[in-house]
Amino acid sequence: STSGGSADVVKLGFIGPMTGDAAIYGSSAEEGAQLAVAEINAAGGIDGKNIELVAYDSKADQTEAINAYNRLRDQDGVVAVIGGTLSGETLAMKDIMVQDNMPVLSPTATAVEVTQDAPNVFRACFLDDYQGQAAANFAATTLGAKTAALLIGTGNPYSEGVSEAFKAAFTAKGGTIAGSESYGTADKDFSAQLTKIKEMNPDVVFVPDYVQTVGPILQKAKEMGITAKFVGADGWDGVQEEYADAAQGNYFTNHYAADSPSETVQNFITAYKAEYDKVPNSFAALGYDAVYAMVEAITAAGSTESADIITALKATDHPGVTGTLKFDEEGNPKDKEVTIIKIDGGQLKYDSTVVNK
Amino acid sequence: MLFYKGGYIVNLFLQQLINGLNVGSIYALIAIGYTMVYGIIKLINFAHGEIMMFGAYFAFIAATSFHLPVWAVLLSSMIIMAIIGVAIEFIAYRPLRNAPRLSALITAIGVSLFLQNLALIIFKPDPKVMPKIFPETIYKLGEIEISSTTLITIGLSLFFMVLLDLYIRKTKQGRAMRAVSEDKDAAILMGINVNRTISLTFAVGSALGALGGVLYSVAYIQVYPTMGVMPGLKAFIAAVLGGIGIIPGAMLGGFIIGMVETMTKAYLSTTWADAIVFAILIIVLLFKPTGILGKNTREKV
Amino acid sequence: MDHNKKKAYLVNTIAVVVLYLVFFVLIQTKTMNNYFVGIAIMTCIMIIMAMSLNIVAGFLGEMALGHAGFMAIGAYASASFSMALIDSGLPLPHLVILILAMIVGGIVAGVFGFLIGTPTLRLRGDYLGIVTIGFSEIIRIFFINFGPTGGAAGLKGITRLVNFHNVYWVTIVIAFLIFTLGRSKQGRAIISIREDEIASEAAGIPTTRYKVLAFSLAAFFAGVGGALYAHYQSFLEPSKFGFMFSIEMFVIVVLGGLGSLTGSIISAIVLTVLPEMLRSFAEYRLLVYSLVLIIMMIFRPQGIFGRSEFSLTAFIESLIQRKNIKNSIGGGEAS
Amino acid sequence: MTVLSAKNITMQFGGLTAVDQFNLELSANELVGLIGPNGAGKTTIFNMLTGVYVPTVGEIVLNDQSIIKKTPHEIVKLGASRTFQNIRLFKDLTAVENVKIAYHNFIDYNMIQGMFRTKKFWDEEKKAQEECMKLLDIFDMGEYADTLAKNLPYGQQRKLEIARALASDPKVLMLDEPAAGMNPNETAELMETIHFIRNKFDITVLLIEHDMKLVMGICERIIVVDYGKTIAEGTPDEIKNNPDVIRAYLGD
Amino acid sequence: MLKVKDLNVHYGKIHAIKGISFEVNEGEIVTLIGANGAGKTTILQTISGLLKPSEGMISFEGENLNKVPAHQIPVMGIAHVPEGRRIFAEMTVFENLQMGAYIRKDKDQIQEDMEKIFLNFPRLKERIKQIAGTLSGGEQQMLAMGRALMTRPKLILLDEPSMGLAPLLVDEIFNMIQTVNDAGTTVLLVEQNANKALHIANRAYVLETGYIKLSGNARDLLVNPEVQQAYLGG
Ligand SMILES: Nc1ncnc2c1ncn2[C@@H]1O[C@H](COP(=O)(O)OP(=O)(O)OP(=O)(O)O)[C@@H](O)[C@H]1O
Ligand SMILES: Nc1ncnc2c1ncn2[C@@H]1O[C@H](COP(=O)(O)OP(=O)(O)OP(=O)(O)O)[C@@H](O)[C@H]1O
Ligand SMILES: [Mg+2]
Ligand SMILES: [Mg+2]
Repeated sequence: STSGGSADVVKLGFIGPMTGDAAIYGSSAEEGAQLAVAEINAAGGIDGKNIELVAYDSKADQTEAINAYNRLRDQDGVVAVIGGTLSGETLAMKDIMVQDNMPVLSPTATAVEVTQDAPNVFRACFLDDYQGQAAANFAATTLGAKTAALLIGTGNPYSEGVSEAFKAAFTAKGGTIAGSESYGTADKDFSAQLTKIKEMNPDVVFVPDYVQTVGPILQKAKEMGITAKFVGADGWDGVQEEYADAAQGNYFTNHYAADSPSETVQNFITAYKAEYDKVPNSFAALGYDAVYAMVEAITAAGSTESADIITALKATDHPGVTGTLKFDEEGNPKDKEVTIIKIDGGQLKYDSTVVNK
Repeated sequence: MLFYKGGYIVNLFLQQLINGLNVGSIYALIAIGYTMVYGIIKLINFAHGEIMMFGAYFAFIAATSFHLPVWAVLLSSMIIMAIIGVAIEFIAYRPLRNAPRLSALITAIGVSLFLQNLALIIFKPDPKVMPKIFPETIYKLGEIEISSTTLITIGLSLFFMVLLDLYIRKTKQGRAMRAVSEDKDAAILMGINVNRTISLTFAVGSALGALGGVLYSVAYIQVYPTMGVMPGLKAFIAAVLGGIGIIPGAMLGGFIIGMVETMTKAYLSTTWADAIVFAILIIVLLFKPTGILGKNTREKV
Repeated sequence: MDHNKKKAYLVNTIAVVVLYLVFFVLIQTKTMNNYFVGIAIMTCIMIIMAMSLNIVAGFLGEMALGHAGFMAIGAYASASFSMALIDSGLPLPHLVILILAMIVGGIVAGVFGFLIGTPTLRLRGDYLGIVTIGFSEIIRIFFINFGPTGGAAGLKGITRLVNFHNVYWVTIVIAFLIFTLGRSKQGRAIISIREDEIASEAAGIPTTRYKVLAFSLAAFFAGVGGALYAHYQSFLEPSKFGFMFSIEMFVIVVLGGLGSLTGSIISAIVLTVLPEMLRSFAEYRLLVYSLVLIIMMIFRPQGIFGRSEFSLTAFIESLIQRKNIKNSIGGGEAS
Repeated sequence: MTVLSAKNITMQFGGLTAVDQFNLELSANELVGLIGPNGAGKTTIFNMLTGVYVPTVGEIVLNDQSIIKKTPHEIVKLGASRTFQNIRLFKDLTAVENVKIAYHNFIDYNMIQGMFRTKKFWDEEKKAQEECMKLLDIFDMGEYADTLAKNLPYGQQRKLEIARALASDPKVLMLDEPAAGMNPNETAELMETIHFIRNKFDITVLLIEHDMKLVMGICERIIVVDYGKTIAEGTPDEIKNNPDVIRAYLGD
Repeated sequence: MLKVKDLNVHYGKIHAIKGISFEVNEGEIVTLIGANGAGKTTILQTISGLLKPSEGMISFEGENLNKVPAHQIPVMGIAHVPEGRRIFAEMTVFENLQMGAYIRKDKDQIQEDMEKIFLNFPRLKERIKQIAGTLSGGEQQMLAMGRALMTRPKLILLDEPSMGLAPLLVDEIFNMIQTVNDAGTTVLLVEQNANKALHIANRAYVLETGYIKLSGNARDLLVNPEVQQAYLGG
């Protein structure tokens, strides 16, 4: 396919929602990605060539995503794409991406099908079921929970996917699902559901969703005096900032621990705070890692030809913020560790590590 | 045991009832803004949800950056949004006063999109967490718990609704609003300043929208650029359900939508809650084609 | 067919063919890359959606804010159909599958239009508007919760059958049919309801029947549009068919001029291409887009063409005439 | 022969009885006037006769068929059509289109034939155009055929409404204040036209009018209503001198 | 009292009033007659500020009306009974009359005036609680008159007040106009019913498509052959 841009820049594409309801996911991932690009350029780019990240808004809309992708390919001549950010938009673009054999590394699209039958499509995040399983194991084993309630965002494949896996793994461990409640994507009022959950009185409540939904849920739960432990997934990253009190003492599965001694992690957090004046969430971290991994592959390939980059991506072994990024044959991260984080006093504290086998 | 079970079911129901009242009162406040503007210029002011959103942002700024007391937070947000509401009418709707109705509707959609994306650029997409501006206590009535925020939300909403209703029915300006809403030229012939009356309507409607926005963001603790979309749509539905253009209708509609929503989530299905709300709306309209309080005035031929 | 009409048909046919040839050459020579072809395909689909919505919004004069719902039904129905058909292994050419899928999508959507329209069309104006929003939201929520079509995660693996060539001709055919509908006895009956429903009844028009007819026809063509969309995107997500999408179509129709099909076409082109042109504005894109919308409405409240149609023949004639005038003036000077 | 009859029709709006056990019998080819004070219930009677309102009680028979609970368009098909007190034209359509819409039932092609422009479509449309133009010509409105209804002078609008009502080929034509807003000259012309169409189309005409010159000038029989009830009936001369009518309606 | 000078009014490109001058003196009844579309309504609407003149001046009691915002004109003492009545259809009869008194602050006299109006139009009193939109045409016309009188005008503009009224009521309306005038209100009357109008008017202007064609003493015009031919039906 097209080889990239003018002689002295290598263009990478980025696609994610930056307006509308899902704007926060796309912009966070883009911020992480732009940070990585800036760092790489400051360190000399790819063999002296600067990288440029051309980012387009998908509005979380499949048509927009396809148009954005076509434009990246035909107008901007990007050599590889970081994206899409959401599963839906990524699936919408997937067929064309496969046809083009475009090197694609999605930072955050968790749906199983994203990488299936797509040798050129990779992802940096773990799959929904992977996390759900880890969270269930943690709840059943470490927390010793016998009953769990689920609160699921319907219409949100991420929340549904993780919950599904949690349910299966938790029952497999001998636990009981006391009940599951759900809410729609735009819902802000959770009192009805939480009132019911309170009456179920479970040991843990599993709420796999993003901070802006989880925060109010935790807040409301606290107000209502629900005492069960809440457990969540990587979408919780950032919850310690604005919802410290409400989230106090709860747990979630994540890609990394902010208090990890790892230099990569600490550098990322410091740099991100310096640049954007806020703490990074998991989208930012994954966007950041995705760019590094992609650039590493391009550098390793020594070429901007799609086939070469893809071959190089297959051999990636990148020690990133979110753990070591290696891909299996599908293009999914291999043996990624799941870190359990506890929220404590407004801080994210490393609790334990789970590896699903 | 059986008795206990019964009491528990009743308590759960009462708790849900309060939840419903809480949402409902906010929908009602926002719905009033829709209905007032509709009543007077027959425009579905799509930007009303965004007025509410900006109201919440101003309250957020007033509370976090200026540390104003509660009453000042509410008042400043209401006043600023009243001014902005009037400005929107002046810039975007007034030029279209005599244009086909649907053109003004499109402009309203444009204004809504504009404000939403303006907020996105100014405030960024990250939700801000609204501080608890009301003193927080939890009251217990037996097994039922009500937070002071809920009580204040319901109380404030009701207070302003009653105030508004009196204003419209008992004052001269209120009657002028009704006259303008029916026939602008005839209103002029009665000596009514139509432009001022319309501006006043936007001011009042927007201020109530802002209040709704603040209460909403306090109840659901977040402020973000798209926060007006869903409550805006729900409040619009509420206004139609009650009979659009009729203020008590908007209040009634707001409470009904809030209640139905909460109760379907509680007892029927959370995934289908919105669908059920819409289904109820449709069924009601099929039997009362102009809303619950709407007068079924057939055109005289 | 009188002489003028014959001439108009001929001129328009020539224009349509010439336009196609231009695209054909541009695409074949790769002057127009896939990005532009993609936009052109989406534009055609939006033209179909806008024209079909115009049957209800423009001809019938009702505020229909749930067109995305019918599109969703057409898209899902046709996709399920084509997937099953391809799975069955019948060796049908792609074009035949696409045509069958469009018919299925159209008919299923049309039936729903009929079922929804029959009880609701006694409502008027804004009340009808909100009920159409309601139905389309219910449809969307249904697809979110409906497992067999993939639920919220979407329906994957639809064969891509749509390309510029077939979508162009389908658009032309639909444009022709809706245009001729508007200028037939049935179209006149529908339009008379818009003008004055009571007078229409009094003139002997069975208004209820024609309202339902208009509604079902609009739904039918929306279903065809949905089918094209499904077989272009090859993936369907319920979230696509939300309230805002319906609004977007409605905006196109009003901006083009209620009741003007050529207006719908121009407006669909502008409003599909404009956001793409604005892509480099990044986060300011929608801000600019909304401003354009407001300004266009303020300066042209009746829409681009109002209720009238752009006439190619008249346009050409006026061009020729202007030339003649110029010529005669020129001639005058010379003599 | 009776074409249209109403027996004891009553219309109540809430507590108000607008029409109270009203009876009517129209024979073929009659020209009858319906007069009475404002608010007497004349328009309401028309509304019941044409299916806009369903009488609270009573029976209406048109051409030997009960039309109670029939919709207005069904009644049109059965042979009764009307004009409105406040003109209700299709304002944004041309004069000839206005007429063609009412000619609807005589145009014979289905939607598919129309959309695909079959020969049948062209033939039928040609016929419709010719017939509707003929009607307009009767009213001397041929030159206005392609003028939008809203741009027509007021008097022409009133005439167009009558032409439209005639396009559905009625047996009974009901005119609600056809001369309202016309000046004496226009009114005089209208009187002739009404006479002419009654004879030409061989129809029954029932008209409401406050212009006594017109009513007394062309009606063969006059019915006077007040408070929803018939208070007098007879020839123009009888009505003119009826003391009840003078007191309630005509004044001296 | 009212002076109109060189008035020109346009609707977009349509030149509806093409340089008209006339005046109404205090205590007079002046009538404008003319065919449909002559511009009678347009003139009245321009006087009451609903339309803006493109040229020319209107002054009332020496004050230039061009500069007065439309809603102030009733305050100055001009009331307008518009063509097509334009009552507030969704309000009751009572509320309509109340709206008429919008600019007034003298509560007691408002009540008194209302009683006076009921005396003239007993039908209105019967229907005091009825929603105005459901009144019959004639009843609506009475209401529109009553509503305008509630402003206690010095000058009342009447646009075809007899349109659609029963003969008896037409007489009543004209009597009423006379009564109103006798009570000191100046009247500018627009009528199709030229015959009746000329009978009660002091002076008249005959309009033809935007121009004043004839003017003069009402009695003279009644016998003017040209007027008789065109407006009085021969
Ligand atoms: N829809 C309605 N609701 C309530 N009252 C009504 C309605 N329609 C008519 N009326 C009342 O019924 C009575 C008869 O009205 P109608 O319009 O039939 O009078 P009319 O004889 O045609 O008078 P006009 O000559 O003034 O037109 C009136 O008093 C009117 O107020
Ligand atoms: N809103 C409008 N837009 C465009 N033209 C108008 C408008 N109103 C009136 N006209 C035109 O202005 C001219 C004068 O109209 P106007 O209504 O003043 O006449 P009129 O003398 O009151 O007639 P009528 O006896 O029918 O009430 C007419 O030619 C009319 O077509
Ligand atoms: Mg009548
Ligand atoms: Mg007039």
